[in-house]
Amino acid sequence: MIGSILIANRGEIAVRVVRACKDLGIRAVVAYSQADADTLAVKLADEAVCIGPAPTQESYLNSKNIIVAACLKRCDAIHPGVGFLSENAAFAKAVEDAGLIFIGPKSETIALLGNKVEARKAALAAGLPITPGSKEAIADLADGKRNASQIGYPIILKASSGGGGRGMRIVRKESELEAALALARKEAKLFFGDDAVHMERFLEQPRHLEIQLLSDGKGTVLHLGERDCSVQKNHQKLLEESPSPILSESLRNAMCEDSVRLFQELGYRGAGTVEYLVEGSSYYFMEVNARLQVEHPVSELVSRFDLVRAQIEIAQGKSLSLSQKDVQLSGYALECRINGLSAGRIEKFVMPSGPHVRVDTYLEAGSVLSPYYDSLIAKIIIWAPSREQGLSVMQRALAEVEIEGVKTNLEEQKLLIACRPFSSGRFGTDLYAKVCDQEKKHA
Amino acid sequence: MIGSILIANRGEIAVRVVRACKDLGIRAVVAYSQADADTLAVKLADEAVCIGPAPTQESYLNSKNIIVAACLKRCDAIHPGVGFLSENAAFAKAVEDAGLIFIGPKSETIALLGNKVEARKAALAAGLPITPGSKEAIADLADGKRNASQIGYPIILKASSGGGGRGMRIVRKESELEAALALARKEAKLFFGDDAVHMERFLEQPRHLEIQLLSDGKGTVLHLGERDCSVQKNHQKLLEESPSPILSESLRNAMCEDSVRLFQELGYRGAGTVEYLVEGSSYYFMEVNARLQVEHPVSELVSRFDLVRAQIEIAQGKSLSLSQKDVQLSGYALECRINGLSAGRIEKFVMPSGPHVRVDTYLEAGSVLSPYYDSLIAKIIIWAPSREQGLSVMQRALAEVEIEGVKTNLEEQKLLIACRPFSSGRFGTDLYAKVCDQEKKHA
Amino acid sequence: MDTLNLEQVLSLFDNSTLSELELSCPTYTLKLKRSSTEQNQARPSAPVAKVATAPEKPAKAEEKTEIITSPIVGTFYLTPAPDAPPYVRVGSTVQAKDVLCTIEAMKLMNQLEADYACEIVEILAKPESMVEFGQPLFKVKRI
Amino acid sequence: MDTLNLEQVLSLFDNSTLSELELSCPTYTLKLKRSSTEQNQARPSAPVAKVATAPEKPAKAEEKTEIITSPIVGTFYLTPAPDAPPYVRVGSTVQAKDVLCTIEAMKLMNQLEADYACEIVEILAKPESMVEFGQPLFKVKRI
Repeated sequence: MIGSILIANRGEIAVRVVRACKDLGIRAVVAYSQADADTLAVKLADEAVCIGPAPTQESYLNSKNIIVAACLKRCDAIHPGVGFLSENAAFAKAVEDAGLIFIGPKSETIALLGNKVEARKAALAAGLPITPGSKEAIADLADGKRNASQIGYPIILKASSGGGGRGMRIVRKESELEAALALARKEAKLFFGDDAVHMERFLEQPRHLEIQLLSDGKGTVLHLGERDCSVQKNHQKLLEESPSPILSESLRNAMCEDSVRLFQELGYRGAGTVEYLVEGSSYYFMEVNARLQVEHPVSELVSRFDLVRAQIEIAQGKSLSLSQKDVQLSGYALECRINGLSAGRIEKFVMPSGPHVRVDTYLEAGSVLSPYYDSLIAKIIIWAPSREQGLSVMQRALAEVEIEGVKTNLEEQKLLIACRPFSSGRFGTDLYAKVCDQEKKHA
Repeated sequence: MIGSILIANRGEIAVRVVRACKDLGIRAVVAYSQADADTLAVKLADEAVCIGPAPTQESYLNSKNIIVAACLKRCDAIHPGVGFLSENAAFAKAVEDAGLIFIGPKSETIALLGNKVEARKAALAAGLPITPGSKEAIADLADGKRNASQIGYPIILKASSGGGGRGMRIVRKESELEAALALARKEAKLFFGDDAVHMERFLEQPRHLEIQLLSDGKGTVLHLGERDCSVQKNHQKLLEESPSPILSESLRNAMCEDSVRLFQELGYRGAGTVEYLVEGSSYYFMEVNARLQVEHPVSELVSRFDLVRAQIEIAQGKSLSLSQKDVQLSGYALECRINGLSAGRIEKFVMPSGPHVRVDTYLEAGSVLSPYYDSLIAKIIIWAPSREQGLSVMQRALAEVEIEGVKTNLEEQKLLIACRPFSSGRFGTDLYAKVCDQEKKHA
Repeated sequence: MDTLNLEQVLSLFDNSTLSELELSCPTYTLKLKRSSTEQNQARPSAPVAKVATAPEKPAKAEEKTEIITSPIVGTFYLTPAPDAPPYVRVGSTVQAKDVLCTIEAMKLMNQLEADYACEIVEILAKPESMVEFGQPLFKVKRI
Repeated sequence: MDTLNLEQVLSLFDNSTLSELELSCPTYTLKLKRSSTEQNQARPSAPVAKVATAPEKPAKAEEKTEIITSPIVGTFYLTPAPDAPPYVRVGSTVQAKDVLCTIEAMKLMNQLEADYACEIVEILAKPESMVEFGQPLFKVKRI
């Protein structure tokens, strides 16, 4: 049994994990940087340990201080939250080696899925459709040309150890390949310390969908349906919804079944997500996020599962006692991320409340939005019986928000929720550019 | 179709109705007293009309100003909220006569149910068990003695036009009857302008349960299960939960079926509640609340129905398209009322948020808790898969509350949620006295 | 300035246009602040230096006016009938119990009477428009 | 400007378009602020007057101490081994690079060295207890 958890994260996600600990009667110890001493996670936690100065490299990425803090605070487990060390196989291994429970997949699973080439191989082996592309890292230009002509242009070069849009290059014809390959290698080396790149078919207008899974590592894998995360700005998700307005029942079933099978073959343990690109009636495996995701509340509201609670219970060795037919997905959920566009002291902070609305945040009036970390201010998540009602509820909720002292994307989000393409459900990943950049031009 | 609603209420319930209007795309006009000019309902509404000074008699009970405001603001309907004019048949009639829609039952239904003797007759006629008692008002002392000996002591005398604990007298033996009857008549006359009293068996340790119903007035009546409201202080509800921890499946079914039948016989239109006293495996009809109730979110969380939205849709003449089997009651919900114990400016106001928690309030830091109106500050409502988990979640939520500037019952509510009798589910309506008054003695 | 000459500092502050002044030394901390209402008022000339100032004009006694507000919700009319002349105009003087206007509510014309004799200084509500409870209708001066 | 001529500063400020002014010297700290409404108005120059100030007394030099904090999370030890004498005691003086304590983290004994020669004024952490990043360990005085 887990009696105490060290939470190696910050912001709203640290608060989320603290709340799950409280609900389970588990002592929550928050590891924080000096910049975060006054934040809500520290305030709500049973105990807190300062693990370093503001820069993430010396605090939230400082494995050693985090593990020592967990040991000296007599914690049984570490919850890595999202981002930071949550998908770092070496950290997971070090946590295990220190005799602690890592709340997440086994370190081997993280290591395998962290390598894009290996992950694609695993997906292929499990029978998942992948975008046509090189299975292996590109050896040289000749190899690249051969692969590209098989796949068909446009192709995209990706860092094999990468993620988050870095080290990616789109190549539309063979004459551009040499320069692009050199550049992609250079960036891959720079950002991820590994210059291996592979090649995939580039989809011009795909939707980003992901399947949420829960797996006990003992043979039971459940899916909680999909999240449609197609509204993005520079590869950062802005709005996430479930169910997707464009997914047919047969496509949904196929994607969910594929995802469950992949997790079964991986012997996956914990919560995780399989990401897909969908174009027309085809879908392609993209990657596995071997951790909790920022947008997890969307799935919590349609399934009424508590994903963080489930993560902790699975880490305790509890088997999932339910089967897929016990998972009732009902209604519609939508998450809107309110991001800061500037750092500073928040003078006024009014969040919506009342029926159908959930707010996950760590800020209040007087808090400082730190320049050191990501700019997520709050997640506003709504549930309604239908998408149409849900969009109304979200508009009502956003209208209640008041944030003064820092600039935010609130007005942009209001525009997106209210725009015709979004309400119709027919839009691509360029929606933000079309709606918000247009607006700026007119302003 | 209703395009605009005048909301003739204040506080959190006015905010609740404003939000439902926004969700439905209906223009919300709030009628407010001078004391409430700066409250959230006024701020969130599309428009607002001042209908009188602070005293309720001249504002929230001023039918004429309210109806004129609705007409001049071109509203189609009036939502009376809870309390105030919500169960006033003459008001409902005046609204109808002014050509407006009253969002609630027909005025005749309200008139019938507002008379306790008539309501008991209707319940009897529909085959509901009622506490043994006089069907008619007590004629004189001899009639009282005859009735009391048939019923068996202890008995309780109640004002036939009354409610809310006023004009009630418990009589434990015949020798006390004469004095008690005179006093009860005097109080009934004083409070309700009608000295008619009737007599019922007095139950020493009953539970207060109520069945939530939705009826379209066209033959379809749905129930959303029960709420257990047994934790009270001076007849004021403090905690409400669903499902009840003491109700057997067979008793629940019988109570729900009886309630549905009663509403069918009444031709009831709108949302309403049938209240029962439960002792052992017996239940007795008490009264019908022909309106929305403060604790309605409890049923909203277990059923995922939006009761205020449903009220408005029914008032528009929409039929309920669902049948009882489509109503899925799942998990557990609990509401905790945070009440002010003093009036004044609220200096600090932090409400809980995050997973499983809903907050309905109308206050924020800097607001004034008015001495003119009831003291409800906020309703904190949680949902969890089970009662055990729910109590944990509520404790976590209450621990996040910070209110400075006015005294509240927060600490008492924390005591109640955490106490052994409440978590066991085995307690009576004297729980508050046992737990909180005890605590005060020790303090 | 080791010895704080408070009088002098106050005098300097008074003659300046500052709204705040903070001064610290190892011995003293001094904070001066002028409220926003006061800083706009004329201040008596400082004793430090001779300043030629015109004698202060006596404050012109402001004419006291009062506001008559609507006692109900309804539609505001200045005339008893569409073509009739108004009950009052700006500049009219009325006696107590004289009718000022009618406010229609539920088809009833409610006549609003003056509580005291007064002159109508300004009509504040728009004729034939809705008025709320407490809404200002007339600015008047008692006579 | 060792002797603060307050009058002159105020006069300069008054005639400037500044809204705030802060001035510090070893002896004084001065803050001036002008509210936004007035700062745009034309002001007459302040009347000049002679201010007599006493010669400044030298500020008494406070003993400057510094805090050495923990650079890592770990367990704080004052001795290299259980029975060994402590690296330092209150009153000890150490040279740069001298060891002050060890902090154990993951079975590794990390020796914390002094950055500069100093005297130990106070030991702030409890031996054999956990210390966080940034936690004060020693109060020292440079020598």
